[in-house]
Amino acid sequence: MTTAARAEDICASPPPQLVTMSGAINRALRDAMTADPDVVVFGEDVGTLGGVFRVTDGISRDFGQDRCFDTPLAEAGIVGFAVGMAMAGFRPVIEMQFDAFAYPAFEQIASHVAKMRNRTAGRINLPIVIRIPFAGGIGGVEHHCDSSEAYYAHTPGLKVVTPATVEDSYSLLREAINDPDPVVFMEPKRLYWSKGSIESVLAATKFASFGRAAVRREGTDVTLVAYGPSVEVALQAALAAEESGWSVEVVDLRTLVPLDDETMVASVRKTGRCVVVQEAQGFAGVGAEIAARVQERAFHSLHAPVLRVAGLDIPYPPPKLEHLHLPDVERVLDAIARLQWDDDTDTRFLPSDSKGGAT
Amino acid sequence: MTTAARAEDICASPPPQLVTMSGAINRALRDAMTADPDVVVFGEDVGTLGGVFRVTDGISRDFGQDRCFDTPLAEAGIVGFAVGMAMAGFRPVIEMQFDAFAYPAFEQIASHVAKMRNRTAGRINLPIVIRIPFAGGIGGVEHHCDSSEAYYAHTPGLKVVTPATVEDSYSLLREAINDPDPVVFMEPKRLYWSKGSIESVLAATKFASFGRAAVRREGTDVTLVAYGPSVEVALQAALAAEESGWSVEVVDLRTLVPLDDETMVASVRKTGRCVVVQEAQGFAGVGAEIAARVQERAFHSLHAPVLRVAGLDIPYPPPKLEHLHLPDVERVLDAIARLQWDDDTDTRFLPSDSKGGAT
Amino acid sequence: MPTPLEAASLTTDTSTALAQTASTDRSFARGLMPASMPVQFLDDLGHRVQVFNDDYPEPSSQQLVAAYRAMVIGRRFDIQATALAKQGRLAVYPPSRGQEACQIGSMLALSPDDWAFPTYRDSMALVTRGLDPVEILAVPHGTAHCGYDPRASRTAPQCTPLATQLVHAVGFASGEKRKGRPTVAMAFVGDGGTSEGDFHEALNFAAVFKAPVVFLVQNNKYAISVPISRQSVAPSLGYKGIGYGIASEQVDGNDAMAVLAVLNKAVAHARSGQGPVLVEAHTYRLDAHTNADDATRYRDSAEVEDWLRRDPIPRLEAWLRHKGLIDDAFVALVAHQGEAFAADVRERMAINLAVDPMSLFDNVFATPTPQLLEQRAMLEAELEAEEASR
Amino acid sequence: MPTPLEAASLTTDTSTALAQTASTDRSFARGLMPASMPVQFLDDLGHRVQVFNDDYPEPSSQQLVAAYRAMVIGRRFDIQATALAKQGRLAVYPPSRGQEACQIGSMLALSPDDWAFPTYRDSMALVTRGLDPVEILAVPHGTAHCGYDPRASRTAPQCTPLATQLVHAVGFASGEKRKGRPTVAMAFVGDGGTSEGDFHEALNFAAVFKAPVVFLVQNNKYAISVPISRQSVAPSLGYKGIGYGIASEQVDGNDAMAVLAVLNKAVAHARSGQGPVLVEAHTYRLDAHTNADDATRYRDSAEVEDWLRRDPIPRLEAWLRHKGLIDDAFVALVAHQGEAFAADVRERMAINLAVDPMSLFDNVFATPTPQLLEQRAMLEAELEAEEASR
Ligand SMILES: Cc1ncc(C[n+]2csc(CCOP(=O)(O)OP(=O)(O)O)c2C)c(N)n1
Ligand SMILES: Cc1ncc(C[n+]2csc(CCOP(=O)(O)OP(=O)(O)O)c2C)c(N)n1
Ligand SMILES: [Mg+2]
Ligand SMILES: [Mg+2]
Repeated sequence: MTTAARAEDICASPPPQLVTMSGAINRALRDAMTADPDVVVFGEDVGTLGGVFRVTDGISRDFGQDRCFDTPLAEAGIVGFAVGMAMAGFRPVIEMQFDAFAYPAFEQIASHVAKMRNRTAGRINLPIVIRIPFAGGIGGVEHHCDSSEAYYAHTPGLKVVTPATVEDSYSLLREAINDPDPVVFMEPKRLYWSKGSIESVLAATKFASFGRAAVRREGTDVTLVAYGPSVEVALQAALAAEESGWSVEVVDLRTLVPLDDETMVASVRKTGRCVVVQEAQGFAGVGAEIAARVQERAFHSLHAPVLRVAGLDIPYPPPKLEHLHLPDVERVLDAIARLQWDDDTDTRFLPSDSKGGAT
Repeated sequence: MTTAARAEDICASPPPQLVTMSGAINRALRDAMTADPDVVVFGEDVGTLGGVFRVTDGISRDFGQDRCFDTPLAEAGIVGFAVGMAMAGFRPVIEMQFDAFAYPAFEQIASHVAKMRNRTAGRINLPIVIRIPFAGGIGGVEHHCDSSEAYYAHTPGLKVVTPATVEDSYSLLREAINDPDPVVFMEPKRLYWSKGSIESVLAATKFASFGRAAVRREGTDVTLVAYGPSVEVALQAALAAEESGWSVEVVDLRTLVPLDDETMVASVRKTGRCVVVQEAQGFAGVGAEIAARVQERAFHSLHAPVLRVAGLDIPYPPPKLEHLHLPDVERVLDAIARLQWDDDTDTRFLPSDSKGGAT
Repeated sequence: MPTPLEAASLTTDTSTALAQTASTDRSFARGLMPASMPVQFLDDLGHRVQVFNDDYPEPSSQQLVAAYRAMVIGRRFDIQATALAKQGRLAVYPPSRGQEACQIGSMLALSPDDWAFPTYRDSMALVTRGLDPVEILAVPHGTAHCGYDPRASRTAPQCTPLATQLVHAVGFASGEKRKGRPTVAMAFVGDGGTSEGDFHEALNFAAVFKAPVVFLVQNNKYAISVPISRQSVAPSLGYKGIGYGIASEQVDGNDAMAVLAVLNKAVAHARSGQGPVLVEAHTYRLDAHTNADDATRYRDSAEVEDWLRRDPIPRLEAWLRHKGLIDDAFVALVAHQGEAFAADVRERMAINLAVDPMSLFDNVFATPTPQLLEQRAMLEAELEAEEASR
Repeated sequence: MPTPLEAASLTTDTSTALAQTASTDRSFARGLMPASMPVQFLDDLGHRVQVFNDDYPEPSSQQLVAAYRAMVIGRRFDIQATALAKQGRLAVYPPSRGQEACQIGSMLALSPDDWAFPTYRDSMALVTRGLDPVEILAVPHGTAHCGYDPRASRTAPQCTPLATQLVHAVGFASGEKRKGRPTVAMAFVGDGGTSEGDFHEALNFAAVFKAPVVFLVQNNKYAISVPISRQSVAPSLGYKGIGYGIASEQVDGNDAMAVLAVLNKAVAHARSGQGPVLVEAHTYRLDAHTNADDATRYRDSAEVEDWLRRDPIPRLEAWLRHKGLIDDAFVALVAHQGEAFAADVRERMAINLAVDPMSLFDNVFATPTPQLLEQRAMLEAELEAEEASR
């Protein structure tokens, strides 16, 4: 085995091996567990089964029931148990089975996980990672497709991370586990089967830093700010927009808290226009924060208002209608088109009686 | 009795009787219970004690234990019980004792209360009012001062209401109880003891409509958009700003969902400048939504970015420090001053290494 | 059956010292405790076991024959739905094969005016209640969050967030009682669901408000992959009732006669104003959690084989044949009815129902907010543009 | 004391049929059940009652004398804090007068390396643990969310959201066990708190993971205004344990000797690896919920009078005097120590501690985010401007 491995090392640049995002996360968990005996994984069905998305596949078998185990079926219990385990010196990485099934733990997350360091003046910190498969696009039924990131991002004391690439899913999770503070790690379900190489990050000595957005594509006319499952939509829209002659820059935020104001604002200062793309219902979501911030900080660079393309303000719809709810390339292109390239205010969707303006 | 009442009617305009906000809410509950036998009130300590803020004072005594009663101490249970009672034909008005103590009920609120009508294609509606005393400014200890409105406003299917005046507390609550849908009714704790007259709304045949903001003060130079406990701060700031020569308009949103885009945007179209004031931590809060919306809809009227004055992005601090966290008149005035009356971008608080602009 | 809860009410107006506990000797506690072994009427082969609990009258022949028929049709439906899921006609289906005695018994014990508060797994129960199977399958079909009319069918939407609907059942039953209506609510939960805080709160609210609810725990031994031994180390889930002052029982959940006997009595108990009842039914999920699940990852086939020998259908069939209540002809007839039922489901599920896109906005609120009207206008414009470009 | 939970582990590897319930006869259940009457050693007058439970060895004289002393000082502290609240020096204070036997007993039963997970009301317990009273009072004083160092004092922050810290205690105890450390966690909850879902989840996790936790329910008969009769209709809160497979007991919570005897054994049980224990202590909150509360709204003075006769302090004093373990001189000495303790608290609370405004940003995260740094800069500028304008 060792010899074989060495032989591989010697071979000059083999084609990069592709792994799925769920595989990359599995690998990150394993590597973190190997690096630090205090890292433990638990939750519902994460042991023998390997999780409903197989993200923890084989970990219980390979690391033993002490390091990766099933708990009773109670999310507040799981999070509260993690708080206690962290107080005893562990670094728990816990799984909430689906987005909406983290809600029973909301009190534990908002009132304890987020606040323990602050409450104890730094004497008790909670290095807990709460993994939440989130968002839709996989034909899931109700309660299995919520985009819940804004609830956490709005809660001071939580870091909120959402990878958009396979590489980032590995790198950001390693960083999350190393982080001394609680991290809500939101995994876009529909990307679990997406493929990429993690070889360069495996070799890296440092993981992706929190609070550093990535410019996924450079452009000069308009900036698309996106995160998690929406980055792919933004990139596709950018490609399509190119055909219409627009040069589109795509910023992937990677971490919502901390937020990389700098990269985002620098991009908009350059392009002068901005559309935020998020899958979550738009009202009072993270996209609102981004829009508010961009206009606060780059006001004089803006040629048009910052627009948002978001999920509709409705409960997640049944599978046969989800495509109408989810931001897609068309909707992003339409927003780009509305960026007042001709300097007119868009009133098309305003209620007819308000088109006149004032009340 | 009847004669006495008549005599009163005849007397020409007696001075308006002042009541506290908690008294006005008590009166609204009583009047709603009298008007509709299906209205029931329950929660923790709302019966014999009359609630920790005495909002339900005497109701159990006067309407009986069947109409106003204490439950076991379990918030998810209270909300879930209300769902069932509503299914059986009641209109429950329930109390969460304090903001942070509604979190245990988050799953019931987000996954059921908000979604039952939608889930059942309109066959089951839930006319539930969830009363939540919220926000700080009363020297309360941790968990008793959270501003949690954004969690609800971001959840499709919930109406979110927050009165800023005694009159509105009566009128909006009556409307909330009449509403066929669930309403999260957020009562600013620090206003419980504020005084006002409700006589005109008692006489009114219609209550305050949801989705209609109120212009609390007219002005021409800048619009302050506020709600709940922050309206008073905005009004004081407006008064102070007058001394500096600024004419300030103050818009009280009253309901966050539905939101009155029209009034808000019409005001900004007129004034050309806007500051949003909210007590909640700013990040991804309702203020972000307002800022995003205002610049989306009134971009060409804006002479400066929409600024936000919000609570700091920290867990609610201990009482001795809360004054530093809460938006106050000074901070609002400072924001007004920063509205680029001289057309410069403000970089004072940006990290020093980013003052140069791009990354 | 446990004695009525008079003792519990004794405790409600004590105010001093240890008076509350003065009434709490073991004999009272015993009144709330389940039998030490699950109540059983028929053994695995369908032989009548020695009656050891006179408290449970034997269900009527009529009810037993109806149960047999409903179990056969229920199973056929379940198998059909599983097949549709395998074919991709359904996105997902959580089968309940093996749990027929619980699924059917729970419904036959109810009056038409009673309400059921089922979970995602209780589809056979809903078929037994008379709901349209195609409406039941609307959720896994992806066309609706709840395909049937809960009010017309007196059946709450099949609930996904575990144990959450138990509290609804309690509030509902309590509300019905307050309105003077004799409705009973049958609330379903799995072994895994009993670990959730909502289970606890529901039981306590029910006890305190003496709500006419029957809590039926279908202990099918697994919560997805997690076996009951990792879910609880209590002597039995039925032993949870005493902690709330709730009369409790445990029953062989693969013995339809026993399930009916216990639930008939539990429903009567609740209806008579004596408060809630907790029943644990010991049964087994023969199939995987859903078609998306791979049960071989966490259990071996020997275990499943073992439970196949306790199949509730042949068990009741043997007894009914032995008593001369059914014969070959009847068995054949019921099998035929099952096939017809399945064929109907197959046929009607083959049609792709159109779902109105604008329905997205219809029921968020009674009246859409201005914000929703704008979004509606946007979608309408998009769809028109799409239509035009075709 | 209940027998060890061997029986519970019997159930963990069953896989077939009713095997799980085969071991669940009443005799096993009885092994987990509390005594039918609360364990009592001393009656209201301090006379030794007939021993009816040989399982609980009498606490040592030394422990009893220490308990007496700690109860006197604890009460004096509590009265002082109540006075400070009335004077407005504290924003709010939740007194525990009347609950001294529980508060002190719980702490004396622990080893120094054990951890406590208290609620807002358990301040006397923390005084007994040796925490600085001024640090304890930092929360009601408004200067901190937790004034003491939880690690140094092995005491979690006094918890406000009810029952939520019970799960922390379970995770912590389980973690300590996994690390091979013999730590026991004492987790506190009130009668009202037992209704929360977190109580349920904590008990179940503790049982399943055999965590060394002692759950102490101080049933002081009220949750703010709500009497226990509206909180639960269970025979006793101690009866909740069996539903989780947890050994349970109930004890006269105003009898320090009984509380110590039961908790000594419970801690030993947990430490020996036999899993958690649930203890319900029947006691009474003599004062209002907090100084902001008006208890006359929901209870009459006769009830309070009645409980004053069961005051834990004279009760133990009478017994210790009777046994010749303490005398007038000792009683006077302890009273004096109590006064000195109170005087020290009074004095030190008179000083207004400055709280560093910039501390607002120090512990949101280990390293402040850029967003927090901006806000910090803003506040700094504001304070400088304010300073300059003075
Ligand atoms: C609150 C919540 N957490 C997690 C889930 C995901 N989930 C769906 S079914 C299931 C297992 C439930 O087991 P059990 O209660 O025994 O019912 P069964 O599926 O065996 O009928 C889980 C964990 C959920 N639906 N709701
Ligand atoms: C989750 C939650 N809900 C509500 C409250 C408000 N509250 C504080 S103390 C209390 C009563 C608690 O009663 P109990 O558990 O009996 O403890 P005691 O105060 O009697 O010691 C309530 C309702 C809270 N702190 N946490
Ligand atoms: Mg199960
Ligand atoms: Mg109490």
